[in-house]
Amino acid sequence: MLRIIFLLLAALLAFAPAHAQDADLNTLLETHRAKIEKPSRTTIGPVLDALVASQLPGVAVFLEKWREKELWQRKSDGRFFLVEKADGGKLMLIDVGTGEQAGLADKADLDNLKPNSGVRGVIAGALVQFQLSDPDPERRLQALTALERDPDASHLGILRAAIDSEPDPAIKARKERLQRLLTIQFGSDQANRVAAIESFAGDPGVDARAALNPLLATSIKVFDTAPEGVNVARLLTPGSDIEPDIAYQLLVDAGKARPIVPLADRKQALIDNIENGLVAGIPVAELVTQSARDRAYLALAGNGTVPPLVTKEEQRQALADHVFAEVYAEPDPVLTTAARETLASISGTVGFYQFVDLALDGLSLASIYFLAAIGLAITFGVMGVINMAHGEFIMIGAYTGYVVQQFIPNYTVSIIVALPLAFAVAFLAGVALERLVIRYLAHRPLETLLATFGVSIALQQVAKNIFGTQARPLTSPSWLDGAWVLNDVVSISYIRIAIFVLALAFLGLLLFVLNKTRLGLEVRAVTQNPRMASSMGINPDRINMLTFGLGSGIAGIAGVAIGLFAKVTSELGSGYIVQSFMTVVVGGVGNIWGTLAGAGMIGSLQKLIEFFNPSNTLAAQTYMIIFIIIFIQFRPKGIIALKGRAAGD
Amino acid sequence: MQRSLFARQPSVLVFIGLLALFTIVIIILSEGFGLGIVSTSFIKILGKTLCLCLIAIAMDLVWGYCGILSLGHFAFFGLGGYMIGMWLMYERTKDIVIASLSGGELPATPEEITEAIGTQIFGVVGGAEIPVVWYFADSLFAQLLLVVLVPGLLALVFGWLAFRSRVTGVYLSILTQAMTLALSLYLFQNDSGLRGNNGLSGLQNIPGLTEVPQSVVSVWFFLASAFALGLGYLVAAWVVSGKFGNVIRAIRDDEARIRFMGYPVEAYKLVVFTLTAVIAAIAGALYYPQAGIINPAEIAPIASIYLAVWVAIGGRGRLYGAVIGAALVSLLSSWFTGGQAPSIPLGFYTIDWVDWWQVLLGLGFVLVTLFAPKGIGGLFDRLVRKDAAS
Amino acid sequence: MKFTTKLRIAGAAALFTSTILAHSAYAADDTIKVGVLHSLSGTMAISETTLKDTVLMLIEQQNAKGGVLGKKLEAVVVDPASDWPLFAEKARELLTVDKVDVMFGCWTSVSRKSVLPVIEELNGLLFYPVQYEGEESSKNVFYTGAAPNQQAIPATDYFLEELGVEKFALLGTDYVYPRTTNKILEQYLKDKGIAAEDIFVNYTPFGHSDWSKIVADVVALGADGKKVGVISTINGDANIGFYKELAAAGISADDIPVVAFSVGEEELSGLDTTNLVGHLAAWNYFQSADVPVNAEFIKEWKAFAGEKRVTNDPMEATYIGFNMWVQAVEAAGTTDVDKVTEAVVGQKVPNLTGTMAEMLPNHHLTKPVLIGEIQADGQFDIVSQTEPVPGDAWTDFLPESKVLESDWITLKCGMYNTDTKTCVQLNSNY
Amino acid sequence: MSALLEVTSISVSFDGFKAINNLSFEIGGQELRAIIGPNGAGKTTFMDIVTGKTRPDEGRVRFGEPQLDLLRLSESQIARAGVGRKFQRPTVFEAQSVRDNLTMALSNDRLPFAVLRYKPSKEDDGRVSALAEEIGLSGELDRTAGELSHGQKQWLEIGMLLAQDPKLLLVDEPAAGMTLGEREHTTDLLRRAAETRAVVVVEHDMEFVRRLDCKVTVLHEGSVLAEGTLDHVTANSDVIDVYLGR
Repeated sequence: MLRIIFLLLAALLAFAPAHAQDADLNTLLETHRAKIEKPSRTTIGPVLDALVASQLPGVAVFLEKWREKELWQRKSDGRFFLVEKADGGKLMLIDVGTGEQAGLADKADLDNLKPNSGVRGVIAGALVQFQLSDPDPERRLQALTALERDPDASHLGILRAAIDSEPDPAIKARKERLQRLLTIQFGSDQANRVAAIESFAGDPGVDARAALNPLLATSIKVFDTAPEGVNVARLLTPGSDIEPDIAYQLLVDAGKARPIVPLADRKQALIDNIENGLVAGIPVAELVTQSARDRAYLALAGNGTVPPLVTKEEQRQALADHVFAEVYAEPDPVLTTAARETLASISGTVGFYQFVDLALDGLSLASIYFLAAIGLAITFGVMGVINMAHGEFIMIGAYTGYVVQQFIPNYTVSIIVALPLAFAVAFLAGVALERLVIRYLAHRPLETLLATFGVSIALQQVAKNIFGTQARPLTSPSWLDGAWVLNDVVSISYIRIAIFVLALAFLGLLLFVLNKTRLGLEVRAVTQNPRMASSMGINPDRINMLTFGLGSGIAGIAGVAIGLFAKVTSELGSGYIVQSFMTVVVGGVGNIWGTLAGAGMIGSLQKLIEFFNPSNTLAAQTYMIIFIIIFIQFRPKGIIALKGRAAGD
Repeated sequence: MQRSLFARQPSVLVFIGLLALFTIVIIILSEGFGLGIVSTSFIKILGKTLCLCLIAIAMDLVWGYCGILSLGHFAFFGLGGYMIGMWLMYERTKDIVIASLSGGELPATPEEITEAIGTQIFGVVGGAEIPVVWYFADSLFAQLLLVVLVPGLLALVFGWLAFRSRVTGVYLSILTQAMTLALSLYLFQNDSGLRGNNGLSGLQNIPGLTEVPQSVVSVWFFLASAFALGLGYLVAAWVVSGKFGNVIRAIRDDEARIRFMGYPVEAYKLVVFTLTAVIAAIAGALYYPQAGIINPAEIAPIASIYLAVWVAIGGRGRLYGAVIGAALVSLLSSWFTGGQAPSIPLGFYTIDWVDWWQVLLGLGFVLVTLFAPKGIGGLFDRLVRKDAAS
Repeated sequence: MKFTTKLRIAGAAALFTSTILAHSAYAADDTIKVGVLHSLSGTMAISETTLKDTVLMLIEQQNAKGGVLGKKLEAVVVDPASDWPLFAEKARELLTVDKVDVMFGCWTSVSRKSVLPVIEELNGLLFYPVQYEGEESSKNVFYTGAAPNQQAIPATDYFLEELGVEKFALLGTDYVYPRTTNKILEQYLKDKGIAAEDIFVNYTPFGHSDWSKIVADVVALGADGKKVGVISTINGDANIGFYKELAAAGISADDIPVVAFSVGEEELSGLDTTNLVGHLAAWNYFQSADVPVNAEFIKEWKAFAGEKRVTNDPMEATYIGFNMWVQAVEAAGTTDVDKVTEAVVGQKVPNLTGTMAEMLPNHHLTKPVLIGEIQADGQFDIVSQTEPVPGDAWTDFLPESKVLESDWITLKCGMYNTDTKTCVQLNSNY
Repeated sequence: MSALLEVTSISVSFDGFKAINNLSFEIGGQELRAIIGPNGAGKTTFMDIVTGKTRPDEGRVRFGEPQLDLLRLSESQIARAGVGRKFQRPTVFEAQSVRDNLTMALSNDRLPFAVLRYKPSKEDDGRVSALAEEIGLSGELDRTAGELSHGQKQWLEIGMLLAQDPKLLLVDEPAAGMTLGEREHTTDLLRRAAETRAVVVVEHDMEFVRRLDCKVTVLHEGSVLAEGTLDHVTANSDVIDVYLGR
């Protein structure tokens, strides 16, 4: 019925827009005032129907403003207005019906009406008919989005009517796709619907599955004989397809079998039948085991005071006497078959894309681990030094980014400034640490570990004292907002892509520095044989200092990257330190490719485990670490180990 | 040339004597004893500190003597706590449940009791079933055995894997750290059956002794901790003073050399690792009933790093060094977090110790490693030697 | 062995003992001592430091008004350092050494469970200001934060009725509050006719930062054509990564609304909210509540802590708890814990959202439930506000808790089984 | 007499570099043998293989009577079977006393639990004194090993090897860094040791080898180039080529 009205309305809109009406919108609103003041998704429908049906000129504008939380109400008389900013902090009232100015008012005299998002969704649904053929493409898109979110059978006709006149090809394609989706759900013609269903074969869109899946909704039903006249998905055998207990409960619910007396009821029955400290002649004190209680209950049942128990045999017989089947809610088998086949083809596509998405996630995580660990790998590999304060260098980088954003409000510029600055700050911090502490602990790697741990807790607390304990915002420029979307399954945020690119850049840069520059040559010389290197005129102290600064500087840059996609707190670094160690150790020490391999393995493996155990990320991390411990058994020197005697102990 | 342990390790007698004196003095001054000069909360702090000293001795044995920088001994400490905690919690709850069910009209069946215990213990964390790992929880004897067995077995298996593949030095440290992280992450899960993040709580209430005031219970545990520490010190001193001690120090100094002398280095490491894990577990089993709660955060890798730092500050390779380090750092932490340290106003800025003590602690670690590589124990040795010379 | 060494050790021991003696000897009578048991270092410092500041501000204000019972209030601040056993140790110290008359403190459930046995043994008094999972009632604790029926259940109702959500993703950090809340919600949703397969549950570790996979999983839930909503019990700064990923994935609140129980003004100040506009939070208080008493409170807070600071729900709970305690002490005319605990029940103080909070016999408050939509400026638009709801210590949506009742006035029991008509235990469960 | 150590066609390579190439070698029960060869000839790798530090890619290593397959044993098992090894750098345990160093080396049960229960017996004390006598460190027994001079450390190490009572002794450059007098002492020690066991000395120093006066094996590029008396091998033209360069 409603649908027909809407169709009529749509026709009216198409052929005779803007009927002149005598009634005033304000009057109409007045009659619905209570519901407009405190709207709810469940009660607003009739109000909207009335507004739309009134065909008054201001309705579309009113609905739009209402949805955008720009509707105001005068406290004194409850009248609704739109407003504009006026001089002196006052608001200029605008009449909703005529669009004319209606005097100034104080903000305190007005209430801003803010419908919740559920109501806004319903309003958007009501707006569809006004907007679907609006000259402004922005409005048309809004209407389509509203339709996609909450489609209604009544919309199908309006939508079909709005396709041909659509000038924009992209919007037209979207309208057509939506039309097919609505046809699947609300279409009346079997052939049309089947065609629409089949047109989505291999389409990974969530909306396509969302339209198809409801067709295949089933419920389990009980039949006395083989089911007829219903669309059966499959027959169920108790014991293999369905738990016997559940099946029996279905029978009980259908009134086809006697209910089983639950344990609690049996206990209550015993309590109710206590007489002089005896239950059916058994002293209460003896009822300390379940079997004793069962005996007492059976005795009571024998007297007929309580309902007898259902025996296993009786249950078995009841199950054997009935047929259980999964039945489609959709009666038409042609539709369900088409939907099932289309979904099967979709699930293949989706499976492939899910794998792609997982690979992207793994790659992204790997690049983050790589960035976090590579600085550590350099210092560890070249100097054999375990720097527990590495995480705090990451933190320093992130806070540098935050501080820069306090001075440079433009996010793009601030990131461009922050990256080299974070490198510089962390570089200096690293050099300071090397000069002041690590140099004096040469050849005592375990003690370096402890000293740098001391530095780590001191730095963390200092950061807390300076920046406070709250997380600080580090905001990415708006061009990094959002995600690269291939389809509804595969997408990855631009930030992650940027981090990936950054990681690649650093890989390239480091390879260049280590393999093509004088510094790299000297670093490699010091790594392989410090005594020989120093006899050749290389100053190992200088090299160590520079290497340590380089490693720390990269950690600083990693800090900016991590801060952009996660959070900036004083504990930011400590969350990555153990992971970074494992990346370095798994990959193999003293080798950039090794770190890359380690990060790649840990990142992708973690995602893989998460994939198999989606409801428990914590377990995934545990298994990951156990895997690493076992992996080290087989490759104690990591994936890519330095070979030969030099690598020996 | 057979000399007694005390002749070989003169510090043992001094240590045991001082410990006994300290224990007796504290007990006499305690609230539980009647004098009430030392508060129950301070007795508990002291008792816990003694347990920390015991695990520090284990750490010194494995790191200071055998050269294995394990960043995982708090995992064994925590496991010990969990094992005893299960019994404490189960029995306490059982008492409550039985008392509560006895008010019912029918006497409770064993199933009902078990079910009620399950709801009571796990209801808090969204469960009701008693997990399999609690199988022995109602037997004190079994759980005491598990205090030793579970951490011992974990150490044995982990150590066997790690030592067999010749993982040494910092690699081993990182691997032990990974083990600790894995264990704490595992326990953080609710599905671990040990109440996830909530851990086991109310452990200070000893089942069957609910009428005994905490002031007395705390003294008992203090005494037990002191006894365990004394015993642990004795065992450790015995282990390190003989040929075995020479061999493990040789392993620390030159692993390859001692291997070519025919010593199965891996077996020695395994023995030391497992032995110290067991000592750590016993320390934990005494610690957590005094702390009252154990949860996975206790096992987090950072705790084990702190342990290494205590030993480093106290002085590696000296058993009393470990004790000094653990006692000093943990008592200092306790003092600083207690809010009693006065703030220092500088006019333009007020130094609040709550904000700055960790900075101080961290820098303290750095200074000790830089300027006193042998720790406080090393300074101590120097003093003693000077005395001897004069 | 050298004699001098022994002397040195003995000297050190003596020095040590003397400090203990000095310490335990001091106790003043002219002030009322208020213990503040909030972590100032470690992971929880992020949230708890604010509450310490709140208590200090309230004490300062109260002292300016002349104190309580003619005595000045004196704050004893300790730092349990986010270390749960340390909470028990510090609580014992506060009660026995510093001899405080009341404590304000704890944030996480585990810290509360750590403290419970100590304050019950020593008959202390604690005001706990954070929303929690319920299933507890202690004689010595007043719970001024929300119980699940004052936050989670109304928010779920809002999802069901106002937003028409048909499929639920319950995302939480893996600890007791999300676990218990989700267990209650699962049962509640099933009672409301939501099928088990339409409830997706995921737990992540504390401080989790890699959310891409989970966000993708949530999006995929929409594949069977039902409207999906997320109920988030994600804790602390893990939220930041989650919301950033949500924003990046372009999930608008109109597609998949997210309602959070642990995200307030404080957490939002750590990120840019322009892409999160419209997502929801359920609390009993928002800074944006437009009532004079709140405006006054915000003004005082900014003057005390700094212009950039925001207020949040646990601060309001602290405010209510503090005022209730002051009123109760004045009503009882003493700081004696037994008398004060009796006097607190039934106290009414104005909350900051324009209604009154009343302490119930089960030591929980009546609180209105507010639902707010995130705005671009990091504040919340209040889209729904209920009448004050009485807090329920034991949820009615789990069979084993349904039969339990807490009433410290008439039943004098926090865990009373209405089936067997017995008090299960006088102490709380920890 | 069958050989004590029988190495049959072993090969090993590192990163494609053949350190040992199809090497076969034999030594009898009581024999002193010197192995010489230029740098990279595979001398150290050969010792690594025999002592179990390095696994060869192919080949067999048999030792003792009944024959043991050394390739199946770990380093410590090989050492316990009777192969002693002295490293190039003197490696004694500097933090421990000379007595402790020697006691550790005594051929007692080396498994952890036995060592834990170990109590020094009269016999062992006697052995330690005798060994100290032999290596000329009687007066230094209670000094810390780190305080000894370089030569003394070398002797202590040899003493420790003798204490192990090995059937085969592998000695890597024992004379490096020694004074003339010390060298003579060392030569005596080795020759005396070879009276009761097999001793293999790897040495650069021709003078020292000459003084040992024993059969010499020359290694080159991982295989045996020549074998015989020193005079015999130094007369060999291949050896001259290798040593003087081509």
